[in-house]
Amino acid sequence: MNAPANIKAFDAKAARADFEILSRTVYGKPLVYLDSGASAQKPRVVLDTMRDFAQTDYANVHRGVHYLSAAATDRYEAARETVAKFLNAPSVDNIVFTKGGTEAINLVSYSWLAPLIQPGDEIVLTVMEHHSNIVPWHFLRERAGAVLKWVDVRDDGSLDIEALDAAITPKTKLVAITHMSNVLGTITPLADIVARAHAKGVPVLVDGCQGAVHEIVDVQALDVDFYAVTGHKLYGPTGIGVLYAKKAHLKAMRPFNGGGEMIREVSKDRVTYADPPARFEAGTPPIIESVGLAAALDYLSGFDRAAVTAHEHDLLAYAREQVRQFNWLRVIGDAPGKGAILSFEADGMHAHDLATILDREGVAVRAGHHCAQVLMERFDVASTSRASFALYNNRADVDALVEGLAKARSILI
Amino acid sequence: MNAPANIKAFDAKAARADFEILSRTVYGKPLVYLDSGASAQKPRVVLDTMRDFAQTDYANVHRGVHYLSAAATDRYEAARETVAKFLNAPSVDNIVFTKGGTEAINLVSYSWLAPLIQPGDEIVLTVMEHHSNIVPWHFLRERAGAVLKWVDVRDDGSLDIEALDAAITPKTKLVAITHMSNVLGTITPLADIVARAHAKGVPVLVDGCQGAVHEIVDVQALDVDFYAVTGHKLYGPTGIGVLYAKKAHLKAMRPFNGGGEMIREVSKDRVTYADPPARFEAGTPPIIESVGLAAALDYLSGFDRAAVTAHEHDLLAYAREQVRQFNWLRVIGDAPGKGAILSFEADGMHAHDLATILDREGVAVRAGHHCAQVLMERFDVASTSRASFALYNNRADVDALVEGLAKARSILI
Amino acid sequence: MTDHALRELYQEVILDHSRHPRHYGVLEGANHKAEGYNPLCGDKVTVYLQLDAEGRVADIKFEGKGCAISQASASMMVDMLKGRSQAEAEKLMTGFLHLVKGEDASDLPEDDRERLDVMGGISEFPMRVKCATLAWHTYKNAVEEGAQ
Amino acid sequence: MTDHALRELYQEVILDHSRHPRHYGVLEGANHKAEGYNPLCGDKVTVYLQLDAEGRVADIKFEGKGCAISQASASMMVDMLKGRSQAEAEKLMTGFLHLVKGEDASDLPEDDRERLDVMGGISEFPMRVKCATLAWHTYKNAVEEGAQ
Ligand SMILES: Cc1ncc(COP(=O)(O)O)c(C=O)c1O
Ligand SMILES: Cc1ncc(COP(=O)(O)O)c(C=O)c1O
Repeated sequence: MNAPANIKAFDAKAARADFEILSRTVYGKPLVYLDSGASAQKPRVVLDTMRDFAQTDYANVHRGVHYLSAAATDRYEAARETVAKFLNAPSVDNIVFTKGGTEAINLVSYSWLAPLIQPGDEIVLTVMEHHSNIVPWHFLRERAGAVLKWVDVRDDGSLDIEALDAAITPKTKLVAITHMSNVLGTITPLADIVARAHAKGVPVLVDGCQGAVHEIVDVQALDVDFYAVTGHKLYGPTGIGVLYAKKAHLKAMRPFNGGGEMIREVSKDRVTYADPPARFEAGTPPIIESVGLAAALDYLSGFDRAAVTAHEHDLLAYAREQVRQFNWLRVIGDAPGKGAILSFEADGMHAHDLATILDREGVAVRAGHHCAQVLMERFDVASTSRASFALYNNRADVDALVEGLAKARSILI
Repeated sequence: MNAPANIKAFDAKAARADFEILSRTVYGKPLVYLDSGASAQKPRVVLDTMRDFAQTDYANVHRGVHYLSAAATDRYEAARETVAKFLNAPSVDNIVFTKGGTEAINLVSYSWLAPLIQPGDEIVLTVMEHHSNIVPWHFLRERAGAVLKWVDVRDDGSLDIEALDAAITPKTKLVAITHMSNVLGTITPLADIVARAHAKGVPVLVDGCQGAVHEIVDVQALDVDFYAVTGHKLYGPTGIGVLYAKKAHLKAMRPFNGGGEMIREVSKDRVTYADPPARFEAGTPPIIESVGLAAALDYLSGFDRAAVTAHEHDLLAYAREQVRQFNWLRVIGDAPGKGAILSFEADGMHAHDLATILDREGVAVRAGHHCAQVLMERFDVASTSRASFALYNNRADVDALVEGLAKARSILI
Repeated sequence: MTDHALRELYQEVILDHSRHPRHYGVLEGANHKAEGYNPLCGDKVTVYLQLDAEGRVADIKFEGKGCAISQASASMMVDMLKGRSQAEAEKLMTGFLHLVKGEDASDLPEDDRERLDVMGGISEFPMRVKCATLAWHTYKNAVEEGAQ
Repeated sequence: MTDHALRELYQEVILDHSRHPRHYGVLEGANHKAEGYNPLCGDKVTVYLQLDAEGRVADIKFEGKGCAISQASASMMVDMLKGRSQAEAEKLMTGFLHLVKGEDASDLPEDDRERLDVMGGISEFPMRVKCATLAWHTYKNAVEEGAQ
């Protein structure tokens, strides 16, 4: 859809070789990296591009007349264009660079919603949100009297869309929902959610930090109002994220950080602000990171995305099937069509102990609450173990996980 | 003072060779980069370190039990230690990583001052501040009725400290002042300023975005309350900055961005926050950038800093002397002891046209208001041209500048 | 070669316009007006227009300060727009925008092309194109949204 | 070797303590109390203390949930602290902290060292040291700031 003209067929084995770190060992065992949900590894082309840029065309962006400044500005703005295409945004002016997904959501909270909120106004969110899509709204509760309305998920982790619909009232100012749960893997039916919310005149903010990695995103087709993305999970660098927003919202938003680049004129007793997106990009932006993010998106978009998704789903299905043999293991999150994340609990084995044992086998999984304590409460667990799959994983990784689980059992029980 | 045990003598020629980009040409002419005040170039070791880290030890930080997560966390926290040493902070807990210098100042504004401010409360700042140390305070004027009190500079660009003292009243909540002006090069007498402000019970925030590059900073000796630093001017990567703050202030500050890592516990109707500095580092931080920043600080601290400063001062003095031959050129900022920045205006030549002509000679200077419009107004100019010097510049760079100026004159007049 | 491009950019006609801008100042009786701002250099320009009943540019003046390119471009613009119909002005502007971007401007009338030709050198300086187009965009704003 | 370290970490004594923690539950009549929290794993522990007039640990219990390491460490701690004077407890804690970090713990009384020895395997797992020390830090908090 938005992909470059020459899409490569996806060759998982070849792709894996693009990631230098995956050939390393830990404790003498080959690294089996199943923590891409926390952060993805970076292909060589991303690191090369950042370094080449820094060594040939680097300077601060905007307002410089000299060659390097123009070259760097071109690269920075070209990155904005790449992001706009990746999300199918109508224009580059819909794209604000932030320092990460978390800041993208906070930007909406501080600049769009905070000035609107009245005590008693409601924000609808789900119990499977990441803390990054919870705490900014808690701030509005604490500071401005907003009311948080929580929508439950079903026991299989799927969204109860009727419950969501019912939660939207005339007092609702925003629906804030994840595209893909970082614990359950659940993919939410965004088009349907947006249609229902819009029918009641309520805008929708989507936390796309996981979703944009695993799904093809078309913000226009989905008609979402806000879509937040983080770079480092998308095979890109740390220190950068993106907020997509509709132009009318961006125009209505007041500035967030104040500083250089976001102003029009500053005097002793007056300040006027630049138009969006510059208004929200105070100070020197993540210039080198923008170039790295563009390289990462080009890398990802260079593949047949459907084939990447199919590959990840195959790994998930294979893993799901394998762990059925363990009657002491309970998978949390089995929603239809879910993305490639497998969370589970094991009888008598704390996630932490499990992760330590897996780690010594070279297998990196995540153990804990995954910044989703409300969801932990919903499933009545203190923590879970989580294996998350990326385009570079393979069935051998799953096998290593499964063997590690059996071994952990033998040690701990 | 805080420097590593083995300090190298500073060899400017050898140092220059550490910066790959400086051997490139533009328009067939050798690059003469005199825009380090906007952003410094990065030595090879910074780029190498970032890349090596990403290819060997990268994962998300904190809360992971696996090897890479621990390795990355160690590097991230070691970077905090490096920064603490660089500023001579009493502890790593005084160091908050931000996305840049601008965000560091905004953090103080949003989290420390905003909750305290009452209509009519005053913030004292100088006319030579960068917009990043102006606009956050304008926000408090617009949103909370704060009053901005402006301290003038003398015609030579030096601070009028008596005027500053006089501007501090019982209504003053903060003195916000630059360590080094990015236009005038003026270095402010911080210890004296802090003593006077503290004598009246007023905390001092220092914008150290330029100062930390050219001066040795000892936040304890200076007794400043807040000190803001940006990475990319310090030979480090973009996307990272630092706020140093005294512990009592950090403890009193409410959260800024909400999200992962900055919480203690989150439930549906309640949220508690982590202790500083984590409280102010919501979401995935600039991990790779922190490692790059540490490499940059190690690089800089590896030299005899006094020799670096002497080298930069020599370049400034040489340039200052050279341009005296141009009776059509007016230098703005001649304060005693100023840092290595030369701003000027040229009769009948707009800074922009000048910069274009210099650019074609390979000479990169900055033209414009330098995010300091209040200062432009003070000196009654619309814009200036600015040459700023870094450790890698040499006298040949100055010669190229001077020749370029003569040429511009011949073309434009 | 570099020198050639620079001399072409800052040729005498341009410098002359920038030093002695034509029709500079406030236009009394203007019925359209707009301000333009170039954040890149802090340049500002105000265009005052008097459009007659058919929309013809009965009179036009500008005010502002900025670099040689933006001043010269504004001065030449007012010089050339005076007396034009909206259709002619539109065509002139389109042609000008093509010219400074180094694109084909051959649909400009011969006469206009010859006069504007001195601005063609800007196409070699992409960072300065905005300086050259500031006055024109401000003119357009004055026509479309600047009724007083 | 890896296996050896793991088996050492999760040896039977530890697993037994974690499965059947000693002195688990609320201590009625406690005059000191503190809660500890390990953000790394979400583990929590509450330590209840009854200090007598001289500060001796007359009684002690704990409650909480967490990983095998933190549970076992808490269980062993209460087991060993009961009846100790503050000076003895202090010494025990210091020795324990040394032990789990792989540092010299030879100033611990022979007896104590032998009992604590099973926790020594943790020094091979730096990311888990916090799990092992949680209960001890909480105990210290209870003594110093937890008077009820
Ligand atoms: C669903 C979800 N939302 C938001 C975030 C926050 O992203 P970041 O930490 O990069 O700001 C994450 C990742 O941690 C996530 O998984
Ligand atoms: C004096 C001063 N303060 C603040 C800043 C802002 O730094 P940054 O743009 O990296 O946030 C700069 C640089 O632009 C500066 O020179």
